[in-house]
Amino acid sequence: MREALRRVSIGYLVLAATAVAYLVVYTSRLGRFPTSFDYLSILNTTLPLVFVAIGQSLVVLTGGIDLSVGGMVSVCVAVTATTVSSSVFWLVVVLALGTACGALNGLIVAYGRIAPILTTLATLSIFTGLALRVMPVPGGSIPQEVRLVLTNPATPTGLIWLGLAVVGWLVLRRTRFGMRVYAIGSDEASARAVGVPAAAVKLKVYALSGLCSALAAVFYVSTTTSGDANAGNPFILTSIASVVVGGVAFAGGRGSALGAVAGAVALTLVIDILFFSGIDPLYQSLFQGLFLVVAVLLGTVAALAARRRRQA
Amino acid sequence: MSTRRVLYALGGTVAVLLVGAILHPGFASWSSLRVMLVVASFTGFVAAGQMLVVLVGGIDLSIPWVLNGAAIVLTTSSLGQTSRAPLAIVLALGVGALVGLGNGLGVAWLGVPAVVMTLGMNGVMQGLTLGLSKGLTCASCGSYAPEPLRGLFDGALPAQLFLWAGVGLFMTVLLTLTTFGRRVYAVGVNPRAAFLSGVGVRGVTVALYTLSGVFAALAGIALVAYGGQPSLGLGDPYLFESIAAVVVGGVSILGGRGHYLGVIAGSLTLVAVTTFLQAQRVPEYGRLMIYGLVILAILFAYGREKAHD
Amino acid sequence: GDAATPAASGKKAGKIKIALSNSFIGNQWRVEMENVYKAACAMPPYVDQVECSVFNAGNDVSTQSRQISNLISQGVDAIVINAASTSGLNGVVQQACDRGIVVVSFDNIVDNKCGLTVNTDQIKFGQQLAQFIVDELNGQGNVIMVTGVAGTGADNDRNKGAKDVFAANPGIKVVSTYTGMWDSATAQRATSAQLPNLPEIHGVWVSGGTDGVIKAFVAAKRPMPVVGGEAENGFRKFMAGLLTPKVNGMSIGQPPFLSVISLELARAVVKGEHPKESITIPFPVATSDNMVPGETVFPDLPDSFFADFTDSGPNATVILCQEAATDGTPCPGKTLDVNLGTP
Amino acid sequence: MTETSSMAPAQQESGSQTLAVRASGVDRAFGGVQALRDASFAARPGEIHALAGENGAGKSTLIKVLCGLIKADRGTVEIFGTEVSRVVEPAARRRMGVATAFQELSLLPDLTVAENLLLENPPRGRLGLVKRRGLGPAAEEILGRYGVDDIDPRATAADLSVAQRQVVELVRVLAGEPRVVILDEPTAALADRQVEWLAGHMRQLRDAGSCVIFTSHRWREIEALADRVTVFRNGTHVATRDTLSEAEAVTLMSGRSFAGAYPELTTVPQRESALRVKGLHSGRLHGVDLDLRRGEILGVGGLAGQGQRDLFLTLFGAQKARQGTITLDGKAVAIRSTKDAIRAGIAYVPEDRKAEGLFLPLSIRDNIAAATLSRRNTAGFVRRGAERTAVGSIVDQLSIGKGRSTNRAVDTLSGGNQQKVVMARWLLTDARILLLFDVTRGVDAATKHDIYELVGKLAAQGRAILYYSSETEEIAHLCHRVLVLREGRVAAELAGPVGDAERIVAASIKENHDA
Ligand SMILES: Nc1ncnc2c1ncn2[C@@H]1O[C@H](COP(=O)(O)OP(=O)(O)OP(=O)(O)O)[C@@H](O)[C@H]1O
Ligand SMILES: Nc1ncnc2c1ncn2[C@@H]1O[C@H](COP(=O)(O)OP(=O)(O)OP(=O)(O)O)[C@@H](O)[C@H]1O
Ligand SMILES: [Mg+2]
Ligand SMILES: [Mg+2]
Repeated sequence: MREALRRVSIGYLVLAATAVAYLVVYTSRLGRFPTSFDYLSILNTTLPLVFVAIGQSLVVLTGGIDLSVGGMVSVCVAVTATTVSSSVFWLVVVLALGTACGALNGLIVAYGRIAPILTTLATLSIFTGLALRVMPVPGGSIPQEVRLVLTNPATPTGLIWLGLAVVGWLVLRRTRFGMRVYAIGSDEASARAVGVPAAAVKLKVYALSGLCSALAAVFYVSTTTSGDANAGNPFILTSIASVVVGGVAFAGGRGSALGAVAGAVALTLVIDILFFSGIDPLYQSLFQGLFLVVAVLLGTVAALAARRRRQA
Repeated sequence: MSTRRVLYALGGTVAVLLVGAILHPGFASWSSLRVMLVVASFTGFVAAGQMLVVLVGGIDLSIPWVLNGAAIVLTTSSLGQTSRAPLAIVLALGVGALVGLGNGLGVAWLGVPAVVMTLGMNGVMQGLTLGLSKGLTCASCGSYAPEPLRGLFDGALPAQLFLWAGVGLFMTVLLTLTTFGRRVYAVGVNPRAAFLSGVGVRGVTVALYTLSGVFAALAGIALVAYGGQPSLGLGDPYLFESIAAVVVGGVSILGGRGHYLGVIAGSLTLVAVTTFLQAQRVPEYGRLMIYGLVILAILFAYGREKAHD
Repeated sequence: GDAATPAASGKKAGKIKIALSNSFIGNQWRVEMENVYKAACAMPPYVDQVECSVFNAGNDVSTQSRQISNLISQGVDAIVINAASTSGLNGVVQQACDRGIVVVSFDNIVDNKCGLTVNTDQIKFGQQLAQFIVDELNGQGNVIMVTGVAGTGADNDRNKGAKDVFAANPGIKVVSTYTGMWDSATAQRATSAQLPNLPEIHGVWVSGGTDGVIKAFVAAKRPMPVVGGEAENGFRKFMAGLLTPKVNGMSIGQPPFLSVISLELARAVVKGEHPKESITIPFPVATSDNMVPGETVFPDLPDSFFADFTDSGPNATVILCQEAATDGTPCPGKTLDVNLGTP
Repeated sequence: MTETSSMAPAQQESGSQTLAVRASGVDRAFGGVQALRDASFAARPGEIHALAGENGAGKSTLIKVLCGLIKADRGTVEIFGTEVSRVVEPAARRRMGVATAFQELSLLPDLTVAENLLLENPPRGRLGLVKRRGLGPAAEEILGRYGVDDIDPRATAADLSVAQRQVVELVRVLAGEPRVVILDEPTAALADRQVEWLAGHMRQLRDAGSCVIFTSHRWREIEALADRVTVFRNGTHVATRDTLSEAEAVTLMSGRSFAGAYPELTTVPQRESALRVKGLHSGRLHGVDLDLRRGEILGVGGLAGQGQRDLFLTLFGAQKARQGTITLDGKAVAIRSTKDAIRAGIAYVPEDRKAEGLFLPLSIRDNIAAATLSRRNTAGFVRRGAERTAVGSIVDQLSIGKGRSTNRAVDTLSGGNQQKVVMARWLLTDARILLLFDVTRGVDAATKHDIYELVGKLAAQGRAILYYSSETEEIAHLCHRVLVLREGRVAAELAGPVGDAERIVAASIKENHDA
């Protein structure tokens, strides 16, 4: 676990480094420190990615991957934006819908024995189609009250939700379910052999990922105030990037959702850093690509160094 | 074991074509089939590279912009002149190889997970392509792909199909008859054991990623030849499609198992499904959903992992 | 917390600050749109009055809203937006409006009513092209529709306009509808694959990727139908007879210079020279009979190039040179006149 | 309990007191391999029941069926009289009191020892949440209860030695105080001292009324421990006895009679040195010198984890040396990769054949040819004819797979045959120096004997062999000379054949009795 702690701390390190870089470029550009406006808007725009990244990290911890988060977010965004203005009760339906989509993935992966990347590649297409069916044109809305509670642009209500997400993870980590997630990711066959009900746990993990996507969708609609059937697409790769930057091992079993949260925030800050450093927009993706590789490389090097130190 | 999966993949293609022919007469006619084969060949090229890296448990997410970059290099360096075509082709393939090499080195030597390395590389290539070309696919030129290249698609039996057959032959020979092929499967099945048997695991990995870059570039060249000129975003459709073709073709995503023949079948199946759904005038949302369901059905038919027991 | 709103603290007496926030740069149209924007900024009167900046967001709503937030922090006077999602930026745009920043969106516009828009009538786009096809075919014939990216407003509107027209003409049979994703290569592949299964086609309606559709017909050696499509230079080369066969068609484009008009609108509103009103501009329309090399078609530019980067004719909204679109460099010795029409 | 019978136990004991475990008529196939056919087995509470049989006899498969890891194709399984055949879920069996230590260990590599031990029953705090701070102390307490004090509960399982992992695995199983304990080759990776430790706990459980089932290929362990023995052959029950002599057992297991454990050491090493190592530092090695002569079998003894593995891996180029020189046939060489080593004529046969040796889904031929591909390479192509000939002859020589096609996937072979496949790969290299690392681990008596003879033959051919085994007895009998490693250094050198394993053990622990 100390090994895991060390790996996780890479995500925090990257976050710290990007935060410092952000402060430096911001102040050197504008001649003052960021204001509460900046912090709030960072917080609110990151929230959807934070939730998707938490869900993605759970799946990656079991050694899987969830490409369908894009589709699940899209469906849930479509449903949220079209229904919630009529009754807030629909929020519950949205969360249930996301969970159900995730559970479908889980069923196929755990009981259908189809590799996660393939399952979710197929369901991505299905969920995206569903989103288009629900919402052929962008639009919809969300009640102002919901917005004020979830992502208030004037007060940091977002912190409460972020805090709840963190606490949720810490609690989960301290359940037997949480331990089993790591066990499966570490070695599924062995985990089964020592009595971990692997299929049931995976089902739950994918369902949780769906729930996280639904939460992300709700926050997305809340920040943007309306919906779009293609809203989820960018989350596929950004959530994977967050998880990776956050130090979760792709093979599973190592890392933490908190790392992924740190990774998500760091990725958001990178956008701001590139913005304020005045990089030619044509080259922007170059730097984002480099950031990804370098961040992970640092993680690998640090892990290697840790291993060396321990063996010596 | 994996030869059986190739048969399943071929069976899947035949089944899709049969269903199509029954519901939509003329769907499986030669003229229709020929076009589908041509369209599938692009996926087939890209999937060749994707398959190679999947065989060693990797994945290549850099395909879209490697393809696009190579396509742009082809037109900007050939300027449409036949005499410069060979040089341009070499340059375009060289770009693919170089990026693939970068991916391979990152994965094999630096230990960066394949997903990250290639995802990052995709961004790097996108930035470089846009930045260096200033977004113009062919800097202030109206030139087309050189004439010989455009001829790839002429005739009743287009040369492109022979090119694809050539790729198929190359892949099959490479993987089944050469010592390199043996090493690939060994690395894919058990890298530690391969290393302890004196297989240069890193070298093999680097070579495979390099080849994947080359195949992406080849697809870029073919697409430019097909459309005459490149456009930005040319490669975007081929990322998920190449992965889908590989698995529908019966290659195990866990590595070590699969043959290119299956991937050919997989590419054709995907194109046939899309074509069929569009011919049936299924709306876009329905098309996406059915496409996903078909892939799932195929996976259930022969893409399942071994039971844990 | 800083008491002063960022917008107020950022305001200076001299130049006004106008930023372009573009959702992504992955296609030719966006490149041209940015280029003409940059060119305009380098030409009088903008070069003296406006401090321009350009940002791209990788087609990701949250990236774009981060950038707009940062622009708010920077204290710009106006933001010109081509949005990653018509709905996705409503929240942050509201925040900009609340701080007195002028927001002008174009092409993929922002829903939020507090911002201004410069746009074209997409329903009319679909109608006009469809009507052209109907007229050329004398209301009789088989037509295919090649649509754009599903789930976007523009695609929906264009299709709706076209469908209405086709439906009103019982002699017209829409025999196939499929997506070309507004991409020539995709449109070409999809059309190639469909053609063997289709009867003779008399008319083609294309939302985007027109040259690809035509190339597919050529490759299949099918008789060339009447084509109503976008403003790709490749399409126009066919229309002008620069490529064979000569195509009878109508080309309407979403003009890249929308960005320049938006720039002008933003400038004029900030300066108080123009009321805070959205504007709709007419589409530049070209038909096979009025092709002029160097003006509506460019033999030396790529097929994927959008040939409507400049308006033409006596009532032109704005006239730009080729370098502006290809390199983003200013047109030689010229003050840029943008005609916003009479409010 | 005196009756002896070769009747199927299920019939034999029906109606008697409740059985702890009973399987009858069990079939189970893997692909084309029929691992169990009409197999029966029964064990009572309060006994230690050994399950014996050659490699591939179906012992592990039966155990997996018993503990609910895999499904039987046919047949019934009862636990304390309750039919459980339908529920295939180890967790469900655990709740019935069945705990199993598997042959291929089932520790979770990324979890700590503490987490591994307490995964299914962690200490809870308020709200029923796991007390993560309590994990370490709780695990320490459990390990302490079993007298294990050399394993840090906070260490990650992947960082433990094989023996340590085995111990943790065993503690995990024992600590649940299960009513049925199944141990599949628990001693394969244990040193003698640890075997004693395990035996004590097995007896304790038995005396407390639990049913203890175990498998082993070491007859003396079965003899010492088991109250009853069941013999399997070819997936079927052959006999269950209270007492059984080794000779009888071997006859029952292999269907042929078979005598003598270790072949005589008839060869004499040559004079020339094949491999000389000076001041080698690597991993846990802190300055090892050795001189291996041609035709010599040099044993490497010592307690587990004294750097033996580091020595072998470093000599084979799979691990970097910090310091030291290696001389081959009098010439100093630098071995930086496994490729270098192979080119220099060194071969390494690993202990863990599944993880380090085999390409399970690939054919026997591909597996055997893997290290010599470049020898049959023309312009990049495999010379398939030559390959078939070369593989064919070595397969015949080692009698692998009973003459069936070499196109069969290796995972259809029994463990012993799989081990021979790995040996065959290295014999094809014509290596002059063979590094044999615990190659008889988990290999049945007959195959072991084959391997001993093979080792002798190889030495007679003039090859130099460095030999490590977790069974000290083997080293004592097979080797011309034995180096005893302690704390990364050569602590003693004994002339062989040592004969008495106790001498090696004594040299291993001299001066430092709790090492
Ligand atoms: N997962 C599997 N897939 C294919 N074949 C298998 C599998 N597991 C076991 N077998 C085969 O079933 C037969 C019985 O194997 P099992 O492991 O039960 O033997 P065993 O008696 O435990 O042998 P050992 O003493 O070597 O452990 C062997 O031929 C083996 O190769
Ligand atoms: N498996 C373990 N064995 C022994 N001690 C442990 C173990 N896990 C945690 N501890 C100790 O308990 C304390 C609390 O650990 P903590 O709850 O932070 O675990 P963690 O691994 O960081 O969880 P997370 O993955 O959620 O970040 C630490 O000081 C650590 O030393
Ligand atoms: Mg922690
Ligand atoms: Mg066994």
